[in-house]
Amino acid sequence: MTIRVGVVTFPGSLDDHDARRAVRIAGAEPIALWHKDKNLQQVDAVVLPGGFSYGDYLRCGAISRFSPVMESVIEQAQAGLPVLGICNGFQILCESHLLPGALTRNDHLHFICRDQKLRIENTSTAWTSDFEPGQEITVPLKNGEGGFVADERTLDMLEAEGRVIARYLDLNPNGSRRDIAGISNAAGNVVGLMPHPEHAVEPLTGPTTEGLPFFTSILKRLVNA
Amino acid sequence: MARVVVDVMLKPEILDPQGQAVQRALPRLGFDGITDVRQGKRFELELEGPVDEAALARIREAAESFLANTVIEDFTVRVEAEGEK
Amino acid sequence: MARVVVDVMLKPEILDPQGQAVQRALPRLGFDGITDVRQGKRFELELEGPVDEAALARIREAAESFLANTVIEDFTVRVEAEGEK
Amino acid sequence: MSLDTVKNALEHPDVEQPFAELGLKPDEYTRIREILGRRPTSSELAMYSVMWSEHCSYKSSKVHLRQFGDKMPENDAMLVGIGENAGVVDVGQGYAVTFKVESHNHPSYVEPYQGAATGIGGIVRDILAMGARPVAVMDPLRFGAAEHPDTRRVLPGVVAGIGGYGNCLGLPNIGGEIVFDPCYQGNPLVNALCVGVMKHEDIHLAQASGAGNLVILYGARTGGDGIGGVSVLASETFDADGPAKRPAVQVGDPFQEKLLIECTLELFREHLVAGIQDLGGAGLSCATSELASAGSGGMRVELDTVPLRDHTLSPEEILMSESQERMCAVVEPAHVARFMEICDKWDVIATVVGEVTEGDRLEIFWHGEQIVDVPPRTVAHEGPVYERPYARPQWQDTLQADAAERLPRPGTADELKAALLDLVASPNLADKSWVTDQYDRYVLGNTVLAQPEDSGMVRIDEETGLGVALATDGNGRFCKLDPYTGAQLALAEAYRNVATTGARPLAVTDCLNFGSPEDPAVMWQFAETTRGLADACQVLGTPVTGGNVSFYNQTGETAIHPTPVVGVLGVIDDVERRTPVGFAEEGQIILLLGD
Ligand SMILES: Nc1ncnc2c1ncn2[C@@H]1O[C@H](COP(=O)(O)OP(=O)(O)O)[C@@H](O)[C@H]1O
Repeated sequence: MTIRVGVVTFPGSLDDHDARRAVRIAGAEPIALWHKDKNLQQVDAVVLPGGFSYGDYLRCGAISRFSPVMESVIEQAQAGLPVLGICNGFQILCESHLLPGALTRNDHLHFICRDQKLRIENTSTAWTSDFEPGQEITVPLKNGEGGFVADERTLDMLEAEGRVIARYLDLNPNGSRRDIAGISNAAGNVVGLMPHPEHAVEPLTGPTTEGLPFFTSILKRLVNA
Repeated sequence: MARVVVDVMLKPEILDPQGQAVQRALPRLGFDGITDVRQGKRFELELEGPVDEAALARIREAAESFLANTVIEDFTVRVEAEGEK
Repeated sequence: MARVVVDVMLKPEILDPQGQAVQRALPRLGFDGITDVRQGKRFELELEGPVDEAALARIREAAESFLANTVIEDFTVRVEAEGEK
Repeated sequence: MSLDTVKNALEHPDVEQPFAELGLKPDEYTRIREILGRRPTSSELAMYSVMWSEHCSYKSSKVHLRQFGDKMPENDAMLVGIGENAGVVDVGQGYAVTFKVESHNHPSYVEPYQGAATGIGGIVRDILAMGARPVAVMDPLRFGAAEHPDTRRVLPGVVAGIGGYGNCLGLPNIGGEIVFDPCYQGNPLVNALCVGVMKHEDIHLAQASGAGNLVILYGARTGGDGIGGVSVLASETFDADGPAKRPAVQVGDPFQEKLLIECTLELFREHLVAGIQDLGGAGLSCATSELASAGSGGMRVELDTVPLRDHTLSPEEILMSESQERMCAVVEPAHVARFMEICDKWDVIATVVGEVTEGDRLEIFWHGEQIVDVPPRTVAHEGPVYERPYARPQWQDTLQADAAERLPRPGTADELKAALLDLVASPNLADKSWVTDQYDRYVLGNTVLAQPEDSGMVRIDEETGLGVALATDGNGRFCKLDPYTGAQLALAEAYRNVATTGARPLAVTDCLNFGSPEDPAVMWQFAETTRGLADACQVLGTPVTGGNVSFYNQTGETAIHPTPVVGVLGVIDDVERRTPVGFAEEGQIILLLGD
């Protein structure tokens, strides 16, 4: 059976094409979803890609979160549909309150693009099961508003429940609290990640291919389900 | 036509890198005696109809659900007095 | 301690893509009757000393030369009244 | 106040017109009167003045640029040459590539962020208008001394503007330059290059043909951006209160441009576009006159249908507005409904503003009254051409006599060490990642080479691995010493940078940044540079496919160094076989080629 992974295109999405490519390289069938369309076409999982949806003009992800497609994504994510938000997608997930906290302006105030080292902290989520516990990977990071913030109680709760799924190593590129690069919801089906694993799936165009397990994880889980 | 202003500021406990950058720069430019700077957003909304309680309630709702992210931001809504700039 | 607020807005004749994006989104979210939205910046400066004319003059200078880009932005400076938020 | 109609111009022939304030010379104004057989209306005067400006008409450079055509090497790859928005070359496998470098120097000095941002926006629309999907950008930059306070104002804004616009558009930045030299202190150079890819059959041209076809303006609303100059006209047409303030600065909206790109590519895919032109400098004046001039018929435009952001704009100002993120398309009537549907899908405003007519005139109406009636070629393509006097400046000999041999050489180990440290620490040679880290180089997932490589390279076909490589180079100091050789060195360096990646250099674009063409010494530098570049292109077999001339780069009487920035495009059949810089593994043998 082919696993069908939907990739949403919002106006201003930029890495949607790349996310579809990563899904394809991982062995699943990418399905293009349109922001004005509530119908998720019965996909098995959804990726909210990177970019500057609606120009990121009010706050990153703030306008997209109200698009028709998000009504369905929010509803189905709450029912267990695996959803991965990358960069702008992570911001949309926080704005939608599917994930706690918020992403704020980088502490150095600049957009930053670099090859970023991460440690995978939790391999039991829908999107990280193909990693080794504690595995260190390098994938591109590129954002202007990637600093993860939440109040202390929320941060403690995320740590205690193992919901910090990836942490920055060597250098914290944006002032994220507790070096957090990605988190999950309590059920582990919704994951948000600031760095871009979809840009690390081919040796030719990425610094590594260490982003691929994010996409193969979902395949395994769905096939085994 | 009337103008309603929505001010949105980061909550005091949230780090404000932009405000801090401004604060650090001010003494270098020769402006002393400023102990803290916070940077936020100001929205000016022009309303078609009268600014009655109902209109203000709707704008408060828009601020709460949309203009501000209340996880990290506070907001205030006020009618701009005639002639105020 | 006193607070001075500097509001910085794009000049009216300058395109404001941010305000426009908000304005276009509002009706979709069910907020009608808003004919124009402009988005600007709000700076809250905490002063050590008293807010006398000299202090205000210095802040106006800082706004003119630093906080606002007067090629495209206008600004206003005002003392925040006690208790105002 | 009164509208200056064609009828009015005939009835009141002796009105004094502010042509000089608009930058027209007396003989140019006389020529306009000859062409029209009457005085121009104020709208016509506005159009001629912008279109005959140095920037739009190339009136001082044309006679020299002809060499790029006259000396063009035999080259099968060239599909569209100089004269269109950008040149197009065949790169094989049915693909064509279009690329061009342009300047946005003066706006970037006034307002660094927006000036640089709209520079990227403008060149991207040029590439889009050819029918191509833009796939990468580059930014050759020149600033004053690194430690000068004004560089602190200009440089961070320029870099943030290029990043802010390019990152938000989703175009990888695959290279550029940052050069510091005091000669650029009051006049930084912000050049921007874009490259786009299409299939051969998708090439589109800027022409309006087929009477009855409709002219559609789409994208952003028109505001008063960048019309500082025409306010002279506005002040005459407005009442006592005077015109509202008109911004000299344009503000970019990269989100709108991203929508414009996706929308336009979808329009192309469905074959709905008969002719297309982006709106850049000179806005609607340029788009309508160029489309009509290049087509077979005439054009009629109802100017009052143009969607406005500012309702106080006069017709003259609407014609001149440089509001960003707009395009103008010529569409067959049968395709209009579908055209509008696609624009609606992308939330892009689209309006029919006119139609192609049988005649050969460009006619523009304002609420039913005719305000423009001109032969479009005289506006767009047959402007004035100058043979400006040029002469080798006397100081050239003194300059060349002051040779490098006269400089002290490091003699001892310590002196050598100090010299090396000086070099490493010099801003021109130091690591540039503090700039390049602010640019997204990964987006689109096809970037094979970017910083710190000497060339950028992008894959254009995922199946076959076909790709293109691009490098830009230029050295104002070499060109000042000897503009003929300096231009050739710039070309040779970019050519080598492309060749060493494994790509085959194919074609050239150039941005010629110079001082005032009215200065014979500058004009000599320009003449030598173009001659040098044309000769070298002939020898290397790489035609110049397009570019840009930027004159009047000077502070007071002092011109910048003559600075041609040369971009070379190469093709590589399989990007897997590219050669990066740097040693790949231990034990490899190092060879030095050349002497
Ligand atoms: N303004 C710029 N924009 C994008 N890339 C740049 C810019 N300036 C320099 N680069 C890139 O940084 C790298 C190093 O630049 P530079 O030090 O000028 O290299 P080189 O001296 O070898 O030409 C190159 O890959 C170059 O393309």
